[in-house]
Amino acid sequence: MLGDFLNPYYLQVASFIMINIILGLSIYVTLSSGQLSLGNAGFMGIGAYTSALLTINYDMPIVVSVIAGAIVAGLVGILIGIPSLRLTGVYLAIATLGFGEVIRVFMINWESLTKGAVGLSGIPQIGRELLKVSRDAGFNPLDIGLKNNQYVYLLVLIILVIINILLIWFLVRQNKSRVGRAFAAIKMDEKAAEAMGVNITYYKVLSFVQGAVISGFAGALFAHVMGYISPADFSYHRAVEILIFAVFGGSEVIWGSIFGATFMTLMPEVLRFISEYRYMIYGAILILMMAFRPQGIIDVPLLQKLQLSKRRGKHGSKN
Amino acid sequence: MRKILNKSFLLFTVLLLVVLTACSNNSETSGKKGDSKESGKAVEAKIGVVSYLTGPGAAYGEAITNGFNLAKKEINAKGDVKIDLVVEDSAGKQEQALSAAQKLMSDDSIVALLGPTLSTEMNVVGPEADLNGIPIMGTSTTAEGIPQIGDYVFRNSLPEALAIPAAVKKAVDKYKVKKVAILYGNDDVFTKSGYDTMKKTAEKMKLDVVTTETFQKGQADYNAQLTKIKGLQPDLILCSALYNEGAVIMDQARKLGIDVPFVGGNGFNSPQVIQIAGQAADGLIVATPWFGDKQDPKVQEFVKKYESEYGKKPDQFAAQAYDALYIMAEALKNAGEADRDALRDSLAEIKDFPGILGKFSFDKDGDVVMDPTVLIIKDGKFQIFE
Amino acid sequence: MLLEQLINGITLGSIYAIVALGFTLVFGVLGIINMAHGEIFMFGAFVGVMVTSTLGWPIWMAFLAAIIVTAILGYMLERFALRPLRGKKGVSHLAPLISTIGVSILLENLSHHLFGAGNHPFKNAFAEIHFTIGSITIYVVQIVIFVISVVLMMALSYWLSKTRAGKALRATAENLDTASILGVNTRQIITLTVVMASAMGGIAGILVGMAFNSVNPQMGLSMGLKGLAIIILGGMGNVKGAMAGGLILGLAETLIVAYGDSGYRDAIAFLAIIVILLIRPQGLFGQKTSEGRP
Amino acid sequence: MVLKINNITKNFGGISALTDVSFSIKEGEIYGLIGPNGAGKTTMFNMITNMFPPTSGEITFLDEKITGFKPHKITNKGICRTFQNIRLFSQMTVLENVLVGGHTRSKSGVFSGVLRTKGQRAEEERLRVTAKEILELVGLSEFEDAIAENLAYGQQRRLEIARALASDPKLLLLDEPAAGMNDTETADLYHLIKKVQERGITTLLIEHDMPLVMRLCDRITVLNFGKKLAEGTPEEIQNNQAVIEAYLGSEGDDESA
Repeated sequence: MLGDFLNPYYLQVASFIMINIILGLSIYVTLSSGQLSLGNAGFMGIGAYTSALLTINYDMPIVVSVIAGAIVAGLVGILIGIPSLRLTGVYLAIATLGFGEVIRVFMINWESLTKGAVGLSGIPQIGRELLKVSRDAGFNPLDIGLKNNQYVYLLVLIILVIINILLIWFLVRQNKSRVGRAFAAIKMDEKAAEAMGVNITYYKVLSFVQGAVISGFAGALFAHVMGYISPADFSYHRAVEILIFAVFGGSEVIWGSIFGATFMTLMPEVLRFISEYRYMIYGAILILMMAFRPQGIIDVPLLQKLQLSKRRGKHGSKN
Repeated sequence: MRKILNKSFLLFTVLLLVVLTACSNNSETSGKKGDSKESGKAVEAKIGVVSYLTGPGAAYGEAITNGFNLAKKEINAKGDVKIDLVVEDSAGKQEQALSAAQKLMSDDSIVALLGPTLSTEMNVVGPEADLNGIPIMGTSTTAEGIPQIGDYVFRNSLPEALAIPAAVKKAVDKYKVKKVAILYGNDDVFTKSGYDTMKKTAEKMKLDVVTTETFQKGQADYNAQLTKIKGLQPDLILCSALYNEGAVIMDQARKLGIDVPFVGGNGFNSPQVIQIAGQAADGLIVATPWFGDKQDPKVQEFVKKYESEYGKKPDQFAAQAYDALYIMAEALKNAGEADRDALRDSLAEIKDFPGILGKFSFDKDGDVVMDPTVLIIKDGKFQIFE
Repeated sequence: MLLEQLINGITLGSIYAIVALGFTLVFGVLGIINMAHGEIFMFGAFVGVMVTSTLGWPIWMAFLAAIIVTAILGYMLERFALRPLRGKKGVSHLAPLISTIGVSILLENLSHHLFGAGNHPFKNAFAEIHFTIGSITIYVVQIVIFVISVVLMMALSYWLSKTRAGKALRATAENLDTASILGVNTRQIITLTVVMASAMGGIAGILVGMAFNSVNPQMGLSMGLKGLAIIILGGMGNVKGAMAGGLILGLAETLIVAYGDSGYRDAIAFLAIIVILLIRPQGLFGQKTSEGRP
Repeated sequence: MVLKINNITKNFGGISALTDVSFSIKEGEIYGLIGPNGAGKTTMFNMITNMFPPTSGEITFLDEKITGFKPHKITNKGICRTFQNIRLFSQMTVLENVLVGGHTRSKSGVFSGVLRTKGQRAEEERLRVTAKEILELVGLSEFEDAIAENLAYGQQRRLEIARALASDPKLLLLDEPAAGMNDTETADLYHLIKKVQERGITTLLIEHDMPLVMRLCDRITVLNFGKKLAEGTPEEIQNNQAVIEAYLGSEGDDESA
């Protein structure tokens, strides 16, 4: 029976993996033009608060509010991205780090809107809202042998998987297009890219804003999956966690962030005894990765090797 | 396109793996289910515990689980009810608390949840438990609005809304307070909601709030805020802080020459304050459901047992956890069967339950009805504040 | 009241300045932002607590022990987190930043395990000595902190500009390759820099312990971020800028509490980072680089 | 005139890299820019592409003033350069490098790129065809899927030229294309530049290989210490006393350094 097969606990962990993948991709897309942003936790917070407040205060449908959250994060991204362009490398990282903290301080202090550190509770939860809708439509999850929480988290997971596939599809295609080539060119040699006629200002802001939109989007989804958010969810530690997804998995290729987010979310769940040393392990991972494999676990040569072996299996059929 | 398909296939393989592990775990727990149906008439029940066992706040979770385990031993020895505890760690994070609760809830043999430790975690776990119709009781979640989450959500921890007004009222009466200053940590849920209650209380009692100051986590220097407060000469300082910060604040305040009493919330109430601040801790007033030196044989027995078992004195978290499991056992006994819905109904009926914290009842929301004790630190010791 | 707040601000600012000196030294020579500096500072403070409170040894022993321990930490930081990245092909300039973030996370959580999450009191008779002028209470520690910060700054400036080792250091800062051609042992100089910077962090740690009687594992992060803000404010790699930036931030934070909203105290540092980077990236006291485009 | 350099001066913090230099290039010409090391040749390239703005003076391209334009805009107008110290996109394939060169000659954005609209697909196809044709021209066809940094040195130089050609320039700036090449490679380069000329592209060339310059260039400007020393046909330059002195002196310097 379907009901015995679906453990909501695992559905839920899988949902968190999906959200973390989106976050990992948000840092990947900015890195793909050679910029390191440590402000993605801040953008995530903006997306989460925007979407949560719109649903709580104005009864907006979740679909609309999530998109609004992503857009608002993107607008702030433009505001921050344009002046930040004159900063390169570590300076950009530090400025965005400062930005993230400023956002958090404002979320704490703007109490009339955000309720400060207490956070927003009672945010409509995607799955539960859908459960309501299907109940109103006369459908009871028990009819197909599912308990409420199984049904709720199954729906959440399905939605998140679809979103992830769409996002990955978007990024893979973008990578292979003119825009993706411009990002890569800027990352590899900004001056040469400029000499080849790439408008580096435009493309750097574009990739920064894409990162902001994607993290705002992830934040909005996070709010509607958790049902509760507080400023502490979007602190420096979150920014570092997102960074680890990309750095560990591999910051050069899209599959790196995906692998990193999946692995890093599963690790503390599978190895619960590790949980106590989790952050120490995080720290060690960052140091070791930089020393021995700065490009992360998954890189281009590894992918090529995988593809080669797969192709060989298919008798060398190409494309 | 094929490449994308391949990649998404990879993704699904990972997912599949996850689900597979899920199944294997499932069968494991269902195996256990069979074992516990042997003994006679006693109501047998498995209760899930979500607790903050690793990370910076692990000390809270440890005290809480100790309280549960001690109560479990005693209850099982009596024999009316047989309780089995399944403990999961939340690491103080909402995501992990939710995962842990989800893991427990999906096990049908578990009839109720105790915990999680933090109010932030309860805000996430509570609605989920309510949706799934499993009673959940917080033993340390003191923020506003927790029992109002739903019918299945209870707590036995004294909320700030009861504790702080009691302490403030006594202090105001005793010292004829007119002017107060408020100091609180604005980036922490616990201290922020404590502050909200303080503000309301001060308004209700028509106290003159001369200034409201904040501090942030990790801050070491409170001199700027305290100097400002000193200049305004309040009669009393309402300070919503966790004991770690609170103790340092009192130390720095006394050094600056501020000698008025402090009123703190639940988080400020710890013997650690005396350890950290020493003499400077004198004059701290807190309201608490728990007073270890209370001349009540039940309380003294608990303290003795706890100390011999765990090698340290119980704090309020241990005491609240201890009482909570007893309340659960009582409700299970009254319900007569290990059923989630029956347990919820009989929990709601609990009235004047005689625990080590005093007489305990739930109100219509599932919140606490009881009278707290107000304590003051004097000569380096907590004493009853008269 | 204003006078008292100014004293508070200068005390806080002096501590900030010492933390920032360590930051600026490493940046000046290596061009690396050492994100682990705050945590090394925190370890120094804990060593102070252990030595004075737990072992009951005199305060000068605490200084000595803290300097030794943080110097060792600095050496290890250089050896394991920075050296492997140096001169390696294909390593992005962001690598040292990420790797020092790794060290900071590791150290913060290590201290959770070693010392527990709570605050540790820094009990020391020396910290209690004070005198009063009118209604103002001044602690001797506050004066000591200010004096130490000024002395460290001057000693460092002198050492950099006048001594042989200091000149080698500056040569290394100018250009690693040229310096090594000129016979400077760059590896030794780099190690020396990181070790010295870390020891300064250790000193700052003890001073914080004495001044505020509060030591906890989280203080590294908040102090580290403040130190970062200060060197950006004062100009990266600029010794006098670090001192001035520290005092400015300390006073600004104190005054916003005294006359504004204490809730925004932490925002000052971060806003300063953003504003300075956007308006005057070389910092208040930094020299503009001659290149038009980086 | 394709390019007119009018009284360009560039100071770097008090040191002048170029002083009042003027020359102009006719359409279809191969124009040489020579001089000892540090004479300001590459600085002149940076002025033309506006990587750095000149301190004073003006540059016009096809009768349009281009001083102050952003570098990418200048490329868009039809000037493209190579670099003295090769600056390829080293992790990209050879083909991808050339495709980036075609950036200004294409316009698809995020959405057309992701949705693969008809126009975008046609554009990609066109870029690919052009890129392959250019790779053929420079003789790198067989390496199109190789990673750029794995190419031999001479091939990397040719790839830089291919990348620049992909931007469909009217004026091509080559910064020491023969540096580090052996005789055969240099001979190939000669033919390549000639072929480029046949396509109607004007070339401005910085080069130290004098025999190559003399064979290739229609006209030459000699720079020394940031000042224009002489201008003329290869024969005129070879017989110019000032040039000979400057070169003899500087060659002596080169050896002692």
